[in-house]
Amino acid sequence: MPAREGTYGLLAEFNTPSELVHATEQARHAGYRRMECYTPYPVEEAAEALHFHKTRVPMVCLIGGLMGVTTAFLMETWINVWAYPLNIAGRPLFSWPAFIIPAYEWTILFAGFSAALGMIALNGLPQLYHPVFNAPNFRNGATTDKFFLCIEAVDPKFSLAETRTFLEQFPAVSVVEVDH
Amino acid sequence: MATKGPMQDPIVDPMIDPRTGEYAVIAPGHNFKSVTQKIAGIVLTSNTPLGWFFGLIVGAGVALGVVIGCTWLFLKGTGIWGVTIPGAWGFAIINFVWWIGIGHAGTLISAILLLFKQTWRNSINRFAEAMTIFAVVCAGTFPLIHVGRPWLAYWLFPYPNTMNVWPQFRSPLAWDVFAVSTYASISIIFWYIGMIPDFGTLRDRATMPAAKYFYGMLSLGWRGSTRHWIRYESASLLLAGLSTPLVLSVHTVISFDFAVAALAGWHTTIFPPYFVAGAVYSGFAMVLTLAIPIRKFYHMEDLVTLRHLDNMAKVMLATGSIVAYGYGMEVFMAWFSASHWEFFMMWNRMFGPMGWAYWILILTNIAIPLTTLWSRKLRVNVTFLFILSLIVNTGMWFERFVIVVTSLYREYLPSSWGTYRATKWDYMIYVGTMGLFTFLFFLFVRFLPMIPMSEIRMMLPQTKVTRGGPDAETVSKETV
Amino acid sequence: MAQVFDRSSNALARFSLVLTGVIVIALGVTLDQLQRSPWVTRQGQRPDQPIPFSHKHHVEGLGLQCQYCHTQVEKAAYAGIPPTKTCINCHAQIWTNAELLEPVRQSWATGASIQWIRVHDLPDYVYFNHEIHVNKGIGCASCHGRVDQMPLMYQQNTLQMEWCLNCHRNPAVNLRPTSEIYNMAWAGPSGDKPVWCTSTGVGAAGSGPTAQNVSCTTTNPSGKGPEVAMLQLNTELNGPTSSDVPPMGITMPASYQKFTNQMDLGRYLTTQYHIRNPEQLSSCETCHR
Amino acid sequence: MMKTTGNGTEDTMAEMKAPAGQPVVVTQIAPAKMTLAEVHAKLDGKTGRRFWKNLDELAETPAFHELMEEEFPRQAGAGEWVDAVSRRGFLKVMGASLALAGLAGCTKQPDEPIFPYIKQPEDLILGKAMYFATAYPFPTGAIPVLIKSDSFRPIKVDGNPEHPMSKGKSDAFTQATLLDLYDPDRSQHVLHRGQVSSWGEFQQAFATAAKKTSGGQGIYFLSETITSPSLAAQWKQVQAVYPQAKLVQWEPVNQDSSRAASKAAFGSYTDAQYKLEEADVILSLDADFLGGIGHPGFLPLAAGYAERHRYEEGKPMNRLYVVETMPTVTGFKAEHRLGLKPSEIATFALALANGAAPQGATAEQQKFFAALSADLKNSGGKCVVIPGEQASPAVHAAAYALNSSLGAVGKTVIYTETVNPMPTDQLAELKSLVADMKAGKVQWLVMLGVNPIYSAPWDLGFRDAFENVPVTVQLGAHVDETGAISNWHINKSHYLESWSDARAYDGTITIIQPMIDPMYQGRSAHDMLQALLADPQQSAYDVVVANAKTYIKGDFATGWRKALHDGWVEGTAFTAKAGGAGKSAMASFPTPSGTNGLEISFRPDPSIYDGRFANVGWLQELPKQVTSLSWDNAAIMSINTLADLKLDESDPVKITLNGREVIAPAMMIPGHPDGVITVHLGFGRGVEAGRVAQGVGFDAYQIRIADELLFTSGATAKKVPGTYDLCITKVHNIEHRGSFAQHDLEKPLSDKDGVYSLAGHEAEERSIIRYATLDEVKKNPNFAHEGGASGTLIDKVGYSPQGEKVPHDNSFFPDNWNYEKQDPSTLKIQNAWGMAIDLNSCIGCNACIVSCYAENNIPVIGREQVKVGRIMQWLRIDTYFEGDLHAPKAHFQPMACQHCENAGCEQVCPVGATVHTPEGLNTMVYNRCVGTRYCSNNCPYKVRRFNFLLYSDYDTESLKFMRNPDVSVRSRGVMEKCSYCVQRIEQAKITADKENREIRDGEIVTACQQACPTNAITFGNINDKASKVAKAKAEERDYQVLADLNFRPRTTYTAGVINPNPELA
Repeated sequence: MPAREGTYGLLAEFNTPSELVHATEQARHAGYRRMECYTPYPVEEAAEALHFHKTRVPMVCLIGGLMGVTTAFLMETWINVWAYPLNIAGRPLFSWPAFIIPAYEWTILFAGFSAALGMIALNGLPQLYHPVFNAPNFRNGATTDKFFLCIEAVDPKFSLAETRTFLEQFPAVSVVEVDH
Repeated sequence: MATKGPMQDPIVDPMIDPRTGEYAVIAPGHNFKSVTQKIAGIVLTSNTPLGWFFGLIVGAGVALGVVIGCTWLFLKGTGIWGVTIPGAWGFAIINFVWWIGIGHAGTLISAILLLFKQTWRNSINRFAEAMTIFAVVCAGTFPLIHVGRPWLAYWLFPYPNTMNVWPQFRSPLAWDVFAVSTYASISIIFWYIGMIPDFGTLRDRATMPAAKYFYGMLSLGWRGSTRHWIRYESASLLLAGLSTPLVLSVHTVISFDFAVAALAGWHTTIFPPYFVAGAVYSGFAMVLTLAIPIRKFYHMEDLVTLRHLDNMAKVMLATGSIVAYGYGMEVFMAWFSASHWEFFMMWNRMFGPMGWAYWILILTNIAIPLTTLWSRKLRVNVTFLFILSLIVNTGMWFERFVIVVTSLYREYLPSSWGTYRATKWDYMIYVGTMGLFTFLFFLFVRFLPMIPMSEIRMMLPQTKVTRGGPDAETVSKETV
Repeated sequence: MAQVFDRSSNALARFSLVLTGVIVIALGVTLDQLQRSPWVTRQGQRPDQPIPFSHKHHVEGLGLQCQYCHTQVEKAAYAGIPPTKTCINCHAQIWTNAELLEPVRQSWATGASIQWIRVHDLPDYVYFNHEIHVNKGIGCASCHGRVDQMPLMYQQNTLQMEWCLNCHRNPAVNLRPTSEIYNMAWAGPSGDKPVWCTSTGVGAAGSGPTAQNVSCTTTNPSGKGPEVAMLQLNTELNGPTSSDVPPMGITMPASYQKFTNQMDLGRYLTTQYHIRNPEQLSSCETCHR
Repeated sequence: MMKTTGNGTEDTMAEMKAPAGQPVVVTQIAPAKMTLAEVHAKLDGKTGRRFWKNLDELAETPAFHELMEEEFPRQAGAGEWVDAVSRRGFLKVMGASLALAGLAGCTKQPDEPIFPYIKQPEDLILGKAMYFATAYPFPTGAIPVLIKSDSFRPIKVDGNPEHPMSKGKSDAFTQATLLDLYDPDRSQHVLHRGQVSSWGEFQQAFATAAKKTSGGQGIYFLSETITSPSLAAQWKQVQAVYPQAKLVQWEPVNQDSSRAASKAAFGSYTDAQYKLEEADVILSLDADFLGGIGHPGFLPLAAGYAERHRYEEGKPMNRLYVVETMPTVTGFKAEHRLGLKPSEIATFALALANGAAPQGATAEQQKFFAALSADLKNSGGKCVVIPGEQASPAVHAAAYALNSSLGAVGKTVIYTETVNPMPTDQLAELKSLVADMKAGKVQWLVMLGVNPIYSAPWDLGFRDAFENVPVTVQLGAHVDETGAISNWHINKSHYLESWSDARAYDGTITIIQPMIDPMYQGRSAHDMLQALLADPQQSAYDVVVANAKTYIKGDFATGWRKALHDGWVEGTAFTAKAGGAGKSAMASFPTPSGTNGLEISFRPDPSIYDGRFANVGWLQELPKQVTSLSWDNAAIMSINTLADLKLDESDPVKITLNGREVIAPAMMIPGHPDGVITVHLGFGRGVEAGRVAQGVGFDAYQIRIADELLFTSGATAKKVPGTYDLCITKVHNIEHRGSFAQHDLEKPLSDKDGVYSLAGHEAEERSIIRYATLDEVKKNPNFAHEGGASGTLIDKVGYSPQGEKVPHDNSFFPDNWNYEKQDPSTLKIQNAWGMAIDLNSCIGCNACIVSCYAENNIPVIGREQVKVGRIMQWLRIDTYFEGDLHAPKAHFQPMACQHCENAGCEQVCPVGATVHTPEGLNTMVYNRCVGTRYCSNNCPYKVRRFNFLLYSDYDTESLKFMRNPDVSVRSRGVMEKCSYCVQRIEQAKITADKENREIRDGEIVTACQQACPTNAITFGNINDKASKVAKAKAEERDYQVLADLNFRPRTTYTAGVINPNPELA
């Protein structure tokens, strides 16, 4: 990833979730799109304010699960019927009732991994370095008790001065410029 | 919170929510900062309590039993145990089933209760999950070492090989491999995913550079972005949804180890539900066994409250009753089936040379808990619950003992009846896994956040979002 | 409160994730290949033998028959290594002073065995039976390779279970007329070099050895009288096989069938030699007891 | 802690010298012990070399061994603690760490060298077994055998099928002589005063000394019973040169009773031969003629008995009565068995001969007596009375008289000259030898294969007399109790290493030829005698050939070759002596007087005989007939006696007799008469006897006196503190009496006193054992599948007790596995292997088990392992006691893998290590097994065996020679089980395939089938309707054990039919 220079965005700190949600809604109203909230726990109202509703995690999970059941069942069938057909206790080669159980387990295994890894991937993690960490107050509060709104510089409407003014109209604890 | 207070004068107890009459799931007066400090402090303190070192060393010392026992086992063979023909399975399988069963409570708390939106689970789910993982580690040891040639145990996995031979998928043991490995993997993933935001908190609160890097890497750069949170919540819910059928299937598959066999006393359709109920029963007993001393030791009575203990005791009462029904059904079916095999098996289980084990089982698993747990006073009596949890754990171990041993040692051909006597190696390895469990658990409470901070924060009244202005936040969110 | 990690750590973290994945896959592939590699199977390795015996010289050069030395290949479960006596038969007269042959003379004089290193070494739990393979139409070269072109003996094939199963599941691929067992250069029938076979009637009623069941020839029997090949015969390379001991009491049957590819011939011989079916041949007890 | 530290050997010697009359503890279960503290004390203050020297010395003391065994219980024998720190142990540690590193799966095989022959022997095809005839000389007559030889190593001993006497059958002892040959503890050198010497030196010393005597004065030979005509001839030659030399024969278990009785009755020593195939009624007077070759003529007697006991419609069945003390397999095969004290047996026999009811008999005995007399008389001479060799002479005399008066002589009994060419009264001779020794007349005592220090009656004082003899020589297979204190010890060659000849039961001379070069240059009795003759260098071969010229008729070269090939010499069988014997001889033997106190009956052990097989692990481990004891002997008594003595099973009991004591573990056996204790001889051996024999059981010889070799009275028995965990391979009957049986819902009053065997009761409840009486089977030939007959409480346990096929529509997979596939080219239906076992013919003699040991490389695992239930035998004989344990019936059932078509074991194996072959074998693939043991759990027959520890001996060189090269030696952690001798099946298939033919019926013979003296086991292709096994399975009486589980076993059992006397019903 090419290192970018300059301003990443403006970071406003709030004390309560309500203030954050309010600010976000207003920013959205004002036409800002490229922005993000940072909270110490999931604040659904913030997501609503950002108009972020759909995630693709369930779809990834479903695909994973289907892959799991198919892989396991086909593997079992192939092994028992074609790879090395053996007479086991007089049972049929294609003993599908018995094959269900490993297939069931692998459905869950694959789906679970897909959900977890899919979430991480969709979130773009791991991302150990992130511009918002450059804000002196971010790490102190974002994972503990403070609520942040960041309007990013890539937003077409973004202008350092105007946006700062816009943010300062809310009772923000601080508004900080964050560099890349 | 002293245990005396609520018993004598529940009305004035500040922990009791006056609206519901129930104990609160979180003590009043906490805010985001205080819960974070309290929980993260345990991990990030440079002042490790001496008791922790003591516990860790005791755990490690006892865990040495596994090391010594397994070394000797690998050198000599399974013959150092008490297993024989006809009793070809003994402690190893009993312990395996017991540990796996214990693990079930963790998943149940974190997954099923999440689906049922039981928010009281939030303060206990992390260490219940940890308990699951460590129990699965202990359990997973046994099938591995219990085979005659452990160095070939990888043959149970389907991998391409020059022999062109594969596992045999009609065997419940092959199913076990899939079930237990899936269970372990999903539990670890679920556990880790749950900890990512907390790792972020720890990273940000740590002062030692090493801790910063350590938790920083584990957090994957978590920054609490709302879009992340939404995906995260979605994944958590999905994992919970997947874990629920998984946890039910795992003990069902374990019960197939017995139910699929042709042995009277094993070959029964009631095993799957009754195994799952038993697993949850013993699992909650183990959570109590762990939670009671830990909340005391780390002064977390206001996060793990009597409400939690009471609820867990209720779950035990419910699952214990299911188990009791299972025992009753076994006896009934032995008579109703009119099968000589079943009849003899049941008779022998009760009155044969190993009848003592059956009666211990009935006493510890049914008689004591199911009579006492009806009383709310006893349910919130911490000392009593602790002792009871130990009794139930013993009882559930005996349940597996009765199933494995008393069905095997006198079965179809009277000429090959035998007996089962465990050896010192059996005991050493069994006790050793308890040490291993303790050891891992002590590591866990010291280095990982044992209560999920982000989820606790969600239970605080401050989370209420009021639209249209910042002033309305004094209205508290409902606290269940 | 500043960044914990450097800017580069993002790339590093992702790279290490990818690397871990690659390593896991690579490890799997390596292990999979390792178990099939000559390091494990010893394919192509020429162990240090007490005498650098050359099959090439003795077979290709001198034209010795396989069975001159390996006398019991058709009769016993083990192929067998010739006794010192066999060497001395000739080397009492020729190369009597060769330094290379000192171990032979030593053995003959002292009565101590020549200690060869086993080249084709199956695990002890594999009960391979040599005689049945030779008697049922598996040629030497099918398993041992072109021994006649090996100056020093080595193992041609993996001798692993999957290799055994390949043939046991589909024996027709490797079956040849018993007359061609010792023919190192046998390449199977083709359009250019067809093979004619006929049932001799000996084994039809379920009696009489496999070796006399079928009579095959590489020259067109309609042209001239067929040359019937017998089991212990000709070592002349690439040439048509001929019989110096015609089978006793076998009348020449009339109808010959022409084969121009190996699979047809294999299927014909499978029936004629009463080769057991793949289900039986790949059943565990065939090789493991 | 009974005694403090001390040197055990010295103590014992001192005690033996103590005056009689004072009770002396001779044998204890727990002798001197040492404590760890004492070890520390002994080593205290010693450092460096002195420490190690002291440790070495200490390590030699028996007390230290005791301690080590206590502290590390499995030090002795094959067990888990063996050599943990030895080289082998170290290698195992290394191996295990490699395994842990996960390398074991892809480690490379080490380079394997090939050692070709210099000159390959003619006829030898490596890997093809060769067979040679020879014979196993046993005191009661030689057993003709056929040896399977792999590259000239004997690997299996079986009966010689061409021999007219044995017809290819064999027994447990003969089978086990193979392990005896390869016994690593065999003596390997000639020893002179404990130093390694040579045969030449001995020969010279002996010959020189002999020449100095006047006509051999002072030279005494003490030999085991001689059955070799050549040895007898050789002795004649010795006597010609040295007329004063003496030969004494002595066996601790001998035939003196029949010798004395026959001398009195016939005027000369006489052997009896019985033709049981002619007899309708058989009476055994304490004769265990179905137990093993301890009874002369076991093989033909068992075959004859079984032939007439086999039920076929229209064929009259025989009826067996047995009067005996110790319950034996013969007793339990009998339709009617009467348990009597040894003293009462003589009274009973004499009464029977005299036709008058015995004095003081109980009503039950009277009834038995009356019915038996009537039955014998009514048989019209088609009856026989067989006296036991361990019964008193009076019993023999009575039997002679009875056989004559019943008209059996000539029909079912013939009297012949003795198998022993020089029959003697062995006890009398031994007494005179001891007298001569005490008197100093004996200069050279040359003992040929005997161990009198161990086995001579203690009251003779043999040991003291031994000290009086200037030169003692022992020819022995082990440096045993006698060899250790003899001046010379000559290592004896095994019969499989030496030339000789011997007479079988019927008198046929059988040539003994060596199968292998003597492994330790051992010598035989022929060499010993030859040392005195003019040509001492003449080999045993020359001796035998020279003597063979006297009995091989016609051209000698041809006759000799034929004799060697066939294994026997035609026309050498005995002919009958004329006439029988009257009652007069009966008078010459006093009836044993009424007894006071307990009687003690001394018996050769059913597994190790008189102690000669004590170091043969197969036999030590073999569960003994009836008792299922392994690695132990016991004071065996009845349930009442046990109660009278206030004992529990496994309690140590002190038996006091004539001032001497032994401490023995008590054991109850159903059907044992009250007031008598049976003890088995041959146990309680010291370290000299070898690694297997050492310390097993108690030594009953210690209380056996010369005048009462067979039984004695006046003993007292008392419980002593402690407990002794008897090693028994099945449930203890005493612990598993019928408390459950009392609660049987369908027969509520059948077991009022709780004295039924629970196991036996359940065996019938579960239709495991099915049988009927002759009357019942006539009424309902299908009794095994329809309820009603005795012992067939079917239709009770489950849903398809007959094992019928599940109806097509009721099955989940009806057309799944077809075992009747047709070969498309030949239209021949495939093979399907199956086995049928005739429970009527099975006599529980254990021959099959030992045969299986040898064929399938089954390891011996030692007492501790057997005791906890890990015995490795693939085949076992299940014994069930039916009814009141005071006088029960018993049923024997050989049980091995049933090769179920719907095998539970296969279904649960996670790695597919046990699978079904197309021909219906349940195959165990050892190299695939990871050892989950699930298969064993799911096997209702519990026939799977697991290598819990490393049981197979990979280290002992001599045992490697013995192994069957066609069967894998199983390592630890691997399941194993009966394979239907798949190596033999595959061999037969390859042979047949090579010849392009089908396998013939009877071409495949399993090892158990081959050994079975009664042809109880049939094996073959069940798809071939003409095969014997298919016919056996087609019988109505054929049934599956546990049929209702629908496992569809390929082994089925033919339900027994008994022929009880209606008067005794």
